[in-house]
Amino acid sequence: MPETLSQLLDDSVLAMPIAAGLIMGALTINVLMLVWAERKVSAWIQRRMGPTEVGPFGLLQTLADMLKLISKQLITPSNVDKPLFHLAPLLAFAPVIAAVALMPFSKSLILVQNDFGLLFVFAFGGIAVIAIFMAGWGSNNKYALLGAIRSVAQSISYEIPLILSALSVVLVVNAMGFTLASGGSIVVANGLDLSHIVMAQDQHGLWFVLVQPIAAIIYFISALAETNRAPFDIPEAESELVAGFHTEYSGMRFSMFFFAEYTNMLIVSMLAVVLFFGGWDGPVLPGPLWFFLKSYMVIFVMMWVRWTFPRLRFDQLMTFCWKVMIPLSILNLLATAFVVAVL
Amino acid sequence: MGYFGKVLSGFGSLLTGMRITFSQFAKTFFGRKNVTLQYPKEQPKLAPAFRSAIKLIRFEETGTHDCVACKACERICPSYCIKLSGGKVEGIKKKRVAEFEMDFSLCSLCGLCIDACPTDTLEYSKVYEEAGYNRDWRVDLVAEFREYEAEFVEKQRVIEEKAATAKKAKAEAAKKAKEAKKAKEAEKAKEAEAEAADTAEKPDTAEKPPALEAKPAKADAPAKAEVPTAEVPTAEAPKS
Amino acid sequence: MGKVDKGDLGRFLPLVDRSATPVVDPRGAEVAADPAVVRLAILDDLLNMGRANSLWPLTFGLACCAMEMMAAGASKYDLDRFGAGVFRPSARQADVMILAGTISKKMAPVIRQLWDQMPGPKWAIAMGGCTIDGGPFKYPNQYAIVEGADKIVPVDIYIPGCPPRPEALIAGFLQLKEKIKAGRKFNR
Amino acid sequence: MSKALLEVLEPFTSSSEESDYGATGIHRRHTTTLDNLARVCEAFLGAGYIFEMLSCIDLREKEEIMRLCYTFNSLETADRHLVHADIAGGLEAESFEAPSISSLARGADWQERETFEMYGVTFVNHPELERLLLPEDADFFPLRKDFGRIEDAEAQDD
Amino acid sequence: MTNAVPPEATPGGGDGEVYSLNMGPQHPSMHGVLRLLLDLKGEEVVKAKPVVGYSHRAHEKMAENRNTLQFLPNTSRIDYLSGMIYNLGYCQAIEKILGIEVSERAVYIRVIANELNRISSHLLWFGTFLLDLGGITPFLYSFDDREEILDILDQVTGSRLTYCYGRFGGVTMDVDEDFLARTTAFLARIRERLGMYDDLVAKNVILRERCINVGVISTEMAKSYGVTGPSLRASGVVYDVRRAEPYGGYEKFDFDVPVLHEGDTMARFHIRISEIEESCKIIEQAIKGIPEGAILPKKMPKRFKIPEGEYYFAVESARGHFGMYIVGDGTDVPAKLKLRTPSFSNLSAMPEALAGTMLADTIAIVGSIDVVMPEIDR
Repeated sequence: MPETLSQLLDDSVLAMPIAAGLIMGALTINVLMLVWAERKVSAWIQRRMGPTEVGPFGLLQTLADMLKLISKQLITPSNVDKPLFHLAPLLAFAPVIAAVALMPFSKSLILVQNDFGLLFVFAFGGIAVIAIFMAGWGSNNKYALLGAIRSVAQSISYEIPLILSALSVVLVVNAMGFTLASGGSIVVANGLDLSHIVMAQDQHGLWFVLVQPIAAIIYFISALAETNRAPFDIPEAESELVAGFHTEYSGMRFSMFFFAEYTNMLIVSMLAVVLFFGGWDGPVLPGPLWFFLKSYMVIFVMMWVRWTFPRLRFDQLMTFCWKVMIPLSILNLLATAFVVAVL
Repeated sequence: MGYFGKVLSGFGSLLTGMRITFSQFAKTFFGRKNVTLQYPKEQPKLAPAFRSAIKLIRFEETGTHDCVACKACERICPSYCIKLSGGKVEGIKKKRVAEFEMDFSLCSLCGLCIDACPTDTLEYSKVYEEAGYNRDWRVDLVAEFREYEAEFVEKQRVIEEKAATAKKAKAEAAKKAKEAKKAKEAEKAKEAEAEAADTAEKPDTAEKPPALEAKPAKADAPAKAEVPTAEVPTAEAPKS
Repeated sequence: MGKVDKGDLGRFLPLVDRSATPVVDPRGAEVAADPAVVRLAILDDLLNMGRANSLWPLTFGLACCAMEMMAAGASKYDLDRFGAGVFRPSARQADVMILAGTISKKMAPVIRQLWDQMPGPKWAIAMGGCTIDGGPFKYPNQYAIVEGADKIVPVDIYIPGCPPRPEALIAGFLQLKEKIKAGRKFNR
Repeated sequence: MSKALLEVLEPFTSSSEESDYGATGIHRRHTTTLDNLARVCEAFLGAGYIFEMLSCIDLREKEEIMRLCYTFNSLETADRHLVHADIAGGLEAESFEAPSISSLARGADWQERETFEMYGVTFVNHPELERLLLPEDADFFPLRKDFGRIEDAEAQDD
Repeated sequence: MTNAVPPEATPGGGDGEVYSLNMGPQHPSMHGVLRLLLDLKGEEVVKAKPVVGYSHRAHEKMAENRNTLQFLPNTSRIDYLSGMIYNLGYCQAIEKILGIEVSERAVYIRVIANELNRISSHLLWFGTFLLDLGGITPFLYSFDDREEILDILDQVTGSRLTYCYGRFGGVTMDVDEDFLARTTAFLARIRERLGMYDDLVAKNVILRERCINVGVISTEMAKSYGVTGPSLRASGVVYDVRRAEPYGGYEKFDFDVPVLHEGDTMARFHIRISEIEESCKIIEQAIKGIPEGAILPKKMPKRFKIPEGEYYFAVESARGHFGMYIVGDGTDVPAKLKLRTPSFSNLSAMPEALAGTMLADTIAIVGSIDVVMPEIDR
């Protein structure tokens, strides 16, 4: 079994705090870059220039935003449900970090080696919904409440196609099995283990996006809905609900939601890379670099989709999920199961 | 098939949308060509007709403006943003404006004052990037002309005197010409009698009536009183 | 009569000598014209640097100047180059309130309420003649509009014009950045 | 101008005369009394005309009346009829009543609210006769001739 | 975001099911300062009550305090998106009343300027309509095209938005070859861009879902409320003031009035896009046929006295039938100037059109009506 980073640190007590610090640092830099990338990509798509004044190519723009948000006055509106209002940003922010710990950046570089990592990631994804609902309900603002109700309905209904499409990949992995480089023996692959999934693709040199194209598309679309992005950004629909569930949040609390949204986007694209685009395996470059490059490509596609499409209406969102996505993903799962059973 | 057809055609339309945005993205990112005018670095190319606050025109001949403080613009301005005062200047007949203040924060750039100005001395300035901490945007139009004012009055006085002397001279010339004409007529009259006297002896030389001497064309219309500059001899170039 | 056209874009020759007016920071810190007077701590400089470079305006157009504000945010005059392109709809996340357009008497309490809802260090830009002192709609006995935005909110930057060009709004933003950095010019 | 419309209109309008469209932009002008107003409006709407505009002229000084002006226009061929209805009442009369035609032409609903707010003409059985443009606490009628004149302000200044 | 609404201002509500939501005067898609008091049951709008007046600037009172010439700057600020149409419309009204002759060249220049202004207004509507539906990029593309029009008009009028280009009897500045060349180049560019917008937006399945049979305005309802302009033509009535009461030389150009019968948001969308095409056709004919000549009569009277009597003059603005009802009393100050603005009637049809729709549709429908607030509040 690949030694995890913690074994490298010979199980000293400091392992967990260091790992947490590493993740926080990496994520913060990632979010800074992602926000800058979003503004630059949107600028390039719209034939303009995006931030250029701050830092060499406007690279320090998000740093300036963060500095400003830190020093903003934290307003707590008067008749607000205080515990919910204050807890919501933290709850939105915390599970997101935990999910990153499970990601297999390379064969050996994995923070928490877990047999059913996939399940964990989906579980942490679910917590974010609670946070959004607390934020919406807590800030005693009709727009926020509407946004919260919408986000709960959307996240719950889009988790089903998400998980079903991931399941079809798990089925394929369990069927294929793979030989461990060292042991040489056929190991019963545990589809839920993220590193096993990537190893399966690595061994057979076959990315699952080719094996399961429909699952990949369904996964991508429901991932967009999970992270409240673009055609599905109904919870914080700018043109209808002013600013959706984070209408009443100012300063650092708002930036935590911002942080959570972009890290969610990162996790979902990392998972897509693990499930469909062969994790760390790539010809020349080292594992983690491939992993990040691929996830940034997925994030670019998410941004590209955001700046192209108008927003779906709420009931259309629901009908699209229940009438198109779920039947399609169930069909795909049955087809995979049938093919796997036959082989 | 209708169901899947609809889903597929819908998906197709999404893809065309993405193709278009990517082509725009490629034009900007790879083609290095965006539509942004980087304002602080590049100044915009303003049209000649661009309208900003009004200002007094500096004419070449006189080197200064030509406002006679007739308050036509103050009366016509719909937003009451022009306040000017001025009038007679000792030494010259022409009226001059002393104070011309215009509040640019009230001005709606309609241009009625420019049409109403009898001496066409107002025009739009080309100032477009004004921003400041202060609430007071009154613009003093006469500020740039103050130091030329004394010199202009001096030159104007000289011109008017010359014009006055020229008029006096012409008046005398006209008087002399009249006397000369009278004198000539008087001689002609005498010759006529003399001829009449000797024609009395030989009647055959038909008397040729003296060619009616063309009445000296009266000097052109008396110079218009109020704009003497029209007939001013070319003043030397103003040291602007 | 040929006219002498100096051709320079030039600046107004103001009746009131504006350069001498001290930059009065409504938040109490008397920042004299030359920045050397007040010695700000490094952290304050850094925070001001961050604030100056990420001014998020509130989406809040009143009338004609709002069209020029949208044009400033659009591709050709791209306000996002200065980090100010993120137009936040909710007052809680905005730093600058751009008052673009005529303020009617019915709108005044709403503007005051929005101003109070905005958090922390906040600034106001009065764009266009109507927000400076009534503009083309000011006449004696006018019953409908509030003549001047500083009757409602403490205004930091005044931009005259009817409507001012998007470049004037960008010039206003640059001037606001100078004010926030208290006139200190970092190596630009 | 369809002849049928004119016959229908005949009994309700006290006077109706031709007007040269080239100069005034109005084909025909009618005057009617307040209680015939509803029937005149029904006649026009019945003939396929639309209710175009309601305005009010403050003639309280000159002729002791407040004149309501309605225009109806046909969408197929340009045919604009101007209908006058006068409400008696001089400078000191404090209320002016007029029947509301918002039940017939829905477009009149807002125009009547605006006329009420600007001139003080209250429209009887109007669904919700409230202020439209002015702030809620405004208690003056701005477009009346005696309100907000420039000379009053200048009189106060100097 | 002013959701702290004084209780008495929100009608209904309180019986648990229906609650009232205040889409305040400051709202990203309320086109300036419109305020909608919505009674919602869940997401469905039970009753919508627009509250207007937040940008009431007393244009009509100012008209009674100024002489006819001094009212010129106000005209382009009533509806700043079709400022040129209003400004030149007011000039044409006074010329018709006083019988002032306008030279042929000035008529052609006015037609070109009007149609360019109409295209720029439709482009801005296209951008903000897409913004209301959540698509941000088309807003910036259409603004990019619109900037080109603003530069062309800026070259002749000197201002970008609130023009004061018209004078009684003509226009202030003449048009040169460069202006005509740039306009022709712009026509070619906008036609190619319309193709791109069609692919990017009109064929997009999400937009079609959001717009098809949403907010249907029937013909009777439109006629009863006095809705005019593209919204009326989308409900099946062929009424365009340029065709019904020809003014300012429009009878010289042949253009057809696009009409659709569905009356929903998608129909209004297609009507405006095809109107851009019609305006391009008019501009082309005008550029081809523009004669030489003066643009302003030599001698202008000092004061423009309006003779005794009542006059009505209508023009077709980008939003519909804009009528000026002028009552003259012999002096040069009009006794009464009523501005019959199209958005006023168009918006008055909203309470009936919005009842029973979803919250997201409310935004789409109000966006499709193309409302400009100062035009309503005057």
